Amino acid sequence: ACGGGGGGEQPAAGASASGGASGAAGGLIAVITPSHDNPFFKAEADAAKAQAEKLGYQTSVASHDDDPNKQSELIDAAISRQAKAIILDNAGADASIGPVRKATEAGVPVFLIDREINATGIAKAQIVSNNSQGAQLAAQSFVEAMKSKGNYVELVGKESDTNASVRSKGFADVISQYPDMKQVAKESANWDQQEAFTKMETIIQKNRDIQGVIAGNDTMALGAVAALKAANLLDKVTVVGFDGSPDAIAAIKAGEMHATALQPAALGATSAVDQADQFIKTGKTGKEEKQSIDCELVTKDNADDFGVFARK
Amino acid sequence: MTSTTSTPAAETARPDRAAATARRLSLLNVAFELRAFIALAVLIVVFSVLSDAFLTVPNLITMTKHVAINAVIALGMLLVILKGGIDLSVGSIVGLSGVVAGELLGGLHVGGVIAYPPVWVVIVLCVGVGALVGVVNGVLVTRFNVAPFIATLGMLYVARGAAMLISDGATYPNLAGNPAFGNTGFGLLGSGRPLGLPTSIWIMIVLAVAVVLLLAKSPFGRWLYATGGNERAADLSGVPIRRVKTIVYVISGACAAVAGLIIASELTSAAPQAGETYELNAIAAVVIGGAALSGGRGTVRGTLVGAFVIGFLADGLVILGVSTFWQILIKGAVIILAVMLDQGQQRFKRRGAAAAAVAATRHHDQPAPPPSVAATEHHD
Amino acid sequence: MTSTTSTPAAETARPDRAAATARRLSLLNVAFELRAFIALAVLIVVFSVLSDAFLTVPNLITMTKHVAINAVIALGMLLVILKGGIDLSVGSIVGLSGVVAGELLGGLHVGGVIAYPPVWVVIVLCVGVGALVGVVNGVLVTRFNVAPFIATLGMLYVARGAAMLISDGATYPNLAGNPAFGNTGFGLLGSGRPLGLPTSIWIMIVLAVAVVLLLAKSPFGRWLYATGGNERAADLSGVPIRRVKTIVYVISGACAAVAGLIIASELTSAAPQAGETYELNAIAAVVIGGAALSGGRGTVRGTLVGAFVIGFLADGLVILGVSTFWQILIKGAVIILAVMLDQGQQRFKRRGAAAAAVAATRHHDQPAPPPSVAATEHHD
Amino acid sequence: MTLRAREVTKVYGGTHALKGVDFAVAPGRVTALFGENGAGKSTLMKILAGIEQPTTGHVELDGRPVRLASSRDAADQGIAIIHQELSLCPNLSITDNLFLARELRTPFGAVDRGAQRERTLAVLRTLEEDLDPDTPVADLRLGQQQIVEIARALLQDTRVLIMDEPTSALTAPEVEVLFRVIRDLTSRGVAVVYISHHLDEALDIADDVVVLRDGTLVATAEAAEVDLRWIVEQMVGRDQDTLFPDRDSQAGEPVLDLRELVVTDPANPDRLAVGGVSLTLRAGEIVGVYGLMGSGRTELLEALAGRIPPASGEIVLAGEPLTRAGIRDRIRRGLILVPEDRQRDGLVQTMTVGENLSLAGLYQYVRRLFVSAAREGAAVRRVITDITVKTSGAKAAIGSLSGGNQQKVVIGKALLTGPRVLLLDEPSRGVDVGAKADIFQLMAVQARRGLAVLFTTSEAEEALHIPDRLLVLARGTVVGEYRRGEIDREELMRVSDGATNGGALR
Ligand SMILES: Nc1ncnc2c1ncn2[C@@H]1O[C@H](COP(=O)(O)OP(=O)(O)OP(=O)(O)O)[C@@H](O)[C@H]1O
Ligand SMILES: Nc1ncnc2c1ncn2[C@@H]1O[C@H](COP(=O)(O)OP(=O)(O)OP(=O)(O)O)[C@@H](O)[C@H]1O
Ligand SMILES: O[C@@H]1[C@H](O)[C@H](O)CO[C@H]1O
Ligand SMILES: [Mg+2]
Ligand SMILES: [Mg+2]
Repeated sequence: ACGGGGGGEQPAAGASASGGASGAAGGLIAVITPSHDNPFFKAEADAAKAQAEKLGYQTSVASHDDDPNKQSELIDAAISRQAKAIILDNAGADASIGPVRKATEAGVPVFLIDREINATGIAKAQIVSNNSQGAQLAAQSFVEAMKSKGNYVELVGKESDTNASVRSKGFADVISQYPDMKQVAKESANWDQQEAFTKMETIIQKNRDIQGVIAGNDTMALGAVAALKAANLLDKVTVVGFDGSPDAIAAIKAGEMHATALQPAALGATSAVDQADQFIKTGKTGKEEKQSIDCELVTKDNADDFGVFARK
Repeated sequence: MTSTTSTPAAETARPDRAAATARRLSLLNVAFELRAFIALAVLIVVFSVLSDAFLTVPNLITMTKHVAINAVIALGMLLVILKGGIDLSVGSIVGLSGVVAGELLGGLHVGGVIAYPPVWVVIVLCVGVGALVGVVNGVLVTRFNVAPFIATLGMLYVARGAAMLISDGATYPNLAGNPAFGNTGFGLLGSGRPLGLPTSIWIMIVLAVAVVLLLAKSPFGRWLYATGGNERAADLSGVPIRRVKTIVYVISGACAAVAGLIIASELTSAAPQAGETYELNAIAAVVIGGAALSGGRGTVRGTLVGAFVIGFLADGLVILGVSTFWQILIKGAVIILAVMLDQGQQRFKRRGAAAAAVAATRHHDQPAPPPSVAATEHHD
Repeated sequence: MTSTTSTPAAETARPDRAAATARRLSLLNVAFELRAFIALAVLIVVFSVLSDAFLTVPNLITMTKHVAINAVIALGMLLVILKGGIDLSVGSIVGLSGVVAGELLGGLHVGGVIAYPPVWVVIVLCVGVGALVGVVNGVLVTRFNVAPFIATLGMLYVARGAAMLISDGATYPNLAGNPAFGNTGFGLLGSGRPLGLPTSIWIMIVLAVAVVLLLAKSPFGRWLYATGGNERAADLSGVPIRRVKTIVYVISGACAAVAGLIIASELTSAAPQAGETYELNAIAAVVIGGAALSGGRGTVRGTLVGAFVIGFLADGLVILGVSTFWQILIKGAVIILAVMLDQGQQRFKRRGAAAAAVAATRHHDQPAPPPSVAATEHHD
Repeated sequence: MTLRAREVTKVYGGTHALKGVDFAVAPGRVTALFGENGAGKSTLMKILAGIEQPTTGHVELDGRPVRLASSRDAADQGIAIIHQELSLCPNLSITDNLFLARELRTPFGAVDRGAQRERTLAVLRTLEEDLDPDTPVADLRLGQQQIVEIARALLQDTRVLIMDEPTSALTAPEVEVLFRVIRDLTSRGVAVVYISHHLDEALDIADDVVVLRDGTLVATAEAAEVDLRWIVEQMVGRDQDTLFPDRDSQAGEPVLDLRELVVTDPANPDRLAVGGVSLTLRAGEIVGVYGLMGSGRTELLEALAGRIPPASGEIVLAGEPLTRAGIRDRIRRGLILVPEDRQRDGLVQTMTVGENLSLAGLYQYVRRLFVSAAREGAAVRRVITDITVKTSGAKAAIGSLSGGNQQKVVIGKALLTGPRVLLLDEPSRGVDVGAKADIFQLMAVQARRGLAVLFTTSEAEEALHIPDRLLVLARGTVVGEYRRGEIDREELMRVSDGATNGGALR
């Protein structure tokens, strides 16, 4: 499960894509996601790419680094290349509406994964984890592990991503029912591990009397784990994350994290490609636009059942 | 490095030497811009060969549209660099300008009532905000003698923080306006296509022409080149150098604000973190276009070519399906190579000229060479 | 920045009067040179008043640990800035260094076999990679005459691209090593606490002492100040300026790599995009610490204080629960204010000196200026 | 109109550039202003031209006090100045420079290039200079640039024209043209102030004479009533003969040999700065190199020091070839240069007196990787007393010293490397009388200790009195070589003109 395996992969991808627009294959599918430093997005992109190639498409994989303008340019490029479809994990629920519409109007269907946009009827599909349900699962497990009481910290994701607020709300919906659960700090760490680490270290200084940390995603949860470990607090603190990344699952197995809500990223991406294929061939996806996939709770008890963002 | 105040060395440098250096440079100016053109031509040829999708009119238009955003910022940056400064705050101004547009289009709460300013007012105010950041930059540089790098670095954070605070970190979702409020039309800036070309391209063209006129025709243009070429001389000649310096930051801020408006309009939404690191792209365009970071040298033409090189490179690599990672690396390499090429050229030229000069002594008709020179003939 | 600006007042003013003036001036001088200290003290007092959690030993240690990362980069940056350059590539080197560590700890595929280098080898190699980027920067600047800003801007992209390519954009999740492979212990760099202080603080201290020695005691230090103060004069005095310039980039690259290792070790994971925009923090620390971007002026003490100002500010605002957005804005304002203070100081000094000199003239036993007729006897 | 400075004092940092000076110019007359380097001539002129503000005192125009806050203000009052240091923008054309900040405009507000060009042509014609107005100033040689400076002043509608060393780079015919122009101006009532170190030339054109010494106005007279000798006496304040120490040449073994050294002008590779110079320098000998501006002295010395690579030729130090060695190597082997421009090439302004002094010889004090503060301090203190640097101590900021003492520091730095050959490029430039004498004394002392000294000078008196042997350089070649006393002033002028050797180089 070491991350460095793919070093030689890129040139191959470049070569496969540059083989002329009208290869024997069924055309180009563009996969655009946020930066791959979060394994979630990498898994998503890898799954989409694999599935598309399996179905005979060329692929191009690119990352918009959460810059809406760069996303817009990547979409322009896909349109220029007369892509058959775009699989998109977008750079902002509002900022992505325009570009998605632009692609659609240019005849390139867009299939959204992971994050929704604040508009319907433009994208062909919005396949999103049930973030609210997942958050509630995670929060429930969090509360149980903390025996319904104690001080906890919440690390929130990037403001521009609706998932951040949806999850935060999901956490609150559950936790607020327990009067002895007290939130002592709520900080944004922008989905980022290093930022979560530094912020957590500082929060600990403000208040060492912490029994729980609940984070909007696993990268931040792992940052918190590193900080808690350094402060020798980890064995007293329950950490819960979101995503179900392999790293988080490893941490759960090692007893460093309590739980995470696994989003079946691979499933979402694969299904988006399938629907794109369907649409290309028939003009219909055969599905509703908004589709939600339920998350699964991963704890020490069932950790062995899960692989890379999917049940084994 | 790019401090406004010249270093003691530069100040005391004898004009004759400085002059000769500048002469060498002006000779090379042509070759210079030519090289940026060549780089661009090479890019276009390579990409055209590798992909059918590249050299199509729609794609060229699309790419130019992408170029336009950087070009608009770079034109402002060019002015700042011509005077020997640098403006790191432009990226943040891009974000701030969009946010202000978002806020204004969402309506102003004035004493219980909500007023919806028309789009043109919004645009003017946004550009004004960019200009205002420029004023602060200018004042810091001219009145408080803060080095441009530091002043604009500080403003990079201040303007970004302001954008975040105004928007509370959130994206303004809908800048389309509302017919009922009479504030529709903002989207046209991004999606309009007067005469078949996207508005942003027109903006780039108009701005480029304006800057060309400013530099070539107006007294201000002379003053700016003079200030960048020899600030002390300009000052002694009565050029209002403080005003010149302030104005370039104001224009740069305004240009960045325009770029922010274009982006917001294209996306019909405005994110406060838009424009991060755009300052680097703009600086790169100006420098690839042959401008000197030390000031006094640079052209609109070169800057535009520089922006095209960067933009076409990025888009071309995407079209070829080259991975984002290679794109980053290649971009860095191209920036370095472009500037290295220039240095190589100069060195080559110098060496050639030196050889020629030595050769010339030999063939020069020297009437009665004095004793100690007689042996000059040996040299080849 | 030992006595960079002249205090010429003392020269011509009469001893009694002058002494008093000079003493007053030099007292103020100290106060001003301590301005970064004062800024830090103000921060500490304000935060201590506002939060009980601030002024506790564990919190000070934690904050210092956070400061250490920036301080380590800033110490390298200080050297580059002392020579009058700038290094924009350090942030990317942070990422690259972590990635290389991740790759090496994951094992090297050597002809079908996987070799696991021990941690010390990994560390040496990572620092070597940072130094190598520095060598490239240095060569570009010294051999190809590429402006430092551009050379290191290019390398910012190249190094980041390389980090992305090596890691394929992914994070290395587990740098803990494996006892079976004999490559454990990497985490100690981040989580170890020799003598009760985190390793990174020790690294900062050792590095700071080393740089102090380098600057104050070694010929290299003198060469560096000379090169930054007046490159031409240094050259003519036999200072190997090219070597000096190259070495500072190498040290800067190595320092950034160390910072990258600390971060990776703390997280026991390495992300290729780690360190983005860290160059700006490092530059800010150096400049707040009183260094001049034009070179020749700056101290280790100042740089450390600058790093503490930035770090304590950031952490203190988090402890107070100030929003991220205000944090950004305040940071920019603090950078600008700190440097403005510096300018104010210098202006003040100059004014003071002139005033003292005039006072001295007035009371000097000077022959009345001769009327404009031929009269020459006054002077001896 | 009359322009008058009243009780003007100017203080720079700790330097008193002017001490209560009264000075007036009269319409229709040329006032020549004399004074040694640093006497305060330029400072006084800058105050009259609004560039500097007096620390105390004021400026009067037609009897009324005025505040000239900028050069702009002064220009509006009809006061124009030609600066001693060229102040042109190399990246702009002649026309652009002439009209900088006073552009002619079309009705639309654009720069009226046509009109500017015409007027440029006209003024260049007056100055009998055949130049294309669109040429970038960078492409002009020094003298031509100076003409552009003059033209710029002429273009303004001036009542007072201040010329601070307008002719330092001009040829004799160009000076004649300038004098004609000046006469024409005065005949129309313009007041002219003329400053030049070519004393006879200045006396030639002057109606009135004013002498400054040490920031004080020491004499005024009608030009017709005074002679050169009087002027020099007023300037120097003592008999100039004491400037030059008496000495006997004690030339020993040859130490430095150069053969056929050819150096291209680093700033302009199309031109040879040194066109094949051969020379032998002996221990204990002082050799002077005299030449006009641009004769290639600096390039010769810089090539010797390793600053610029020679195009061809050979340099041998004590029997060993040196041609390929770097500066550092040459210093260690005993050859070092005291550069012409001490601010630009000699001093590190951000360092102390002591640090500057020890910089070039630092390697001698290194013990186990570190510089031994004790050894360094001892050496620095020794040299400060040795060469009488007036300073509060080794820790003083270099900027706190007077120009002459700064120059001594640069020389002291060179001496601390223990050289066998000392090269000095115009060591007396910009230093006051006392320091000048000290410096020549110092050179003599070092030569007596066996050092070979090669120095350049632009001043005929120095060239005639100081060196044991004098080389005259013109356009990069040696046009004459003389022992002391073998040549007089007139002959020197004639030879150094270079006209005699017909312009070997372009
Ligand atoms: N900007 C300045 N800062 C500090 N000192 C200055 C400055 N300008 C002039 N001085 C000092 O003032 C004194 C007078 O200088 P000034 O330039 O007026 O002399 P000058 O008579 O024109 O000499 P020269 O013949 O060399 O041109 C000198 O000691 C000089 O060092
Ligand atoms: N005729 C000329 N054509 C081109 N450049 C010239 C000409 N005359 C002088 N220069 C420039 O001006 C400089 C001359 O300056 P300066 O006279 O101070 O020193 P120099 O030529 O090095 O020799 P010297 O010290 O003998 O005067 C030269 O280096 C050269 O760059
Ligand atoms: O759903 C994704 C993942 O949770 C990721 O960790 C951060 O971005 C969100 O949009
Ligand atoms: Mg003068
Ligand atoms: Mg010279």
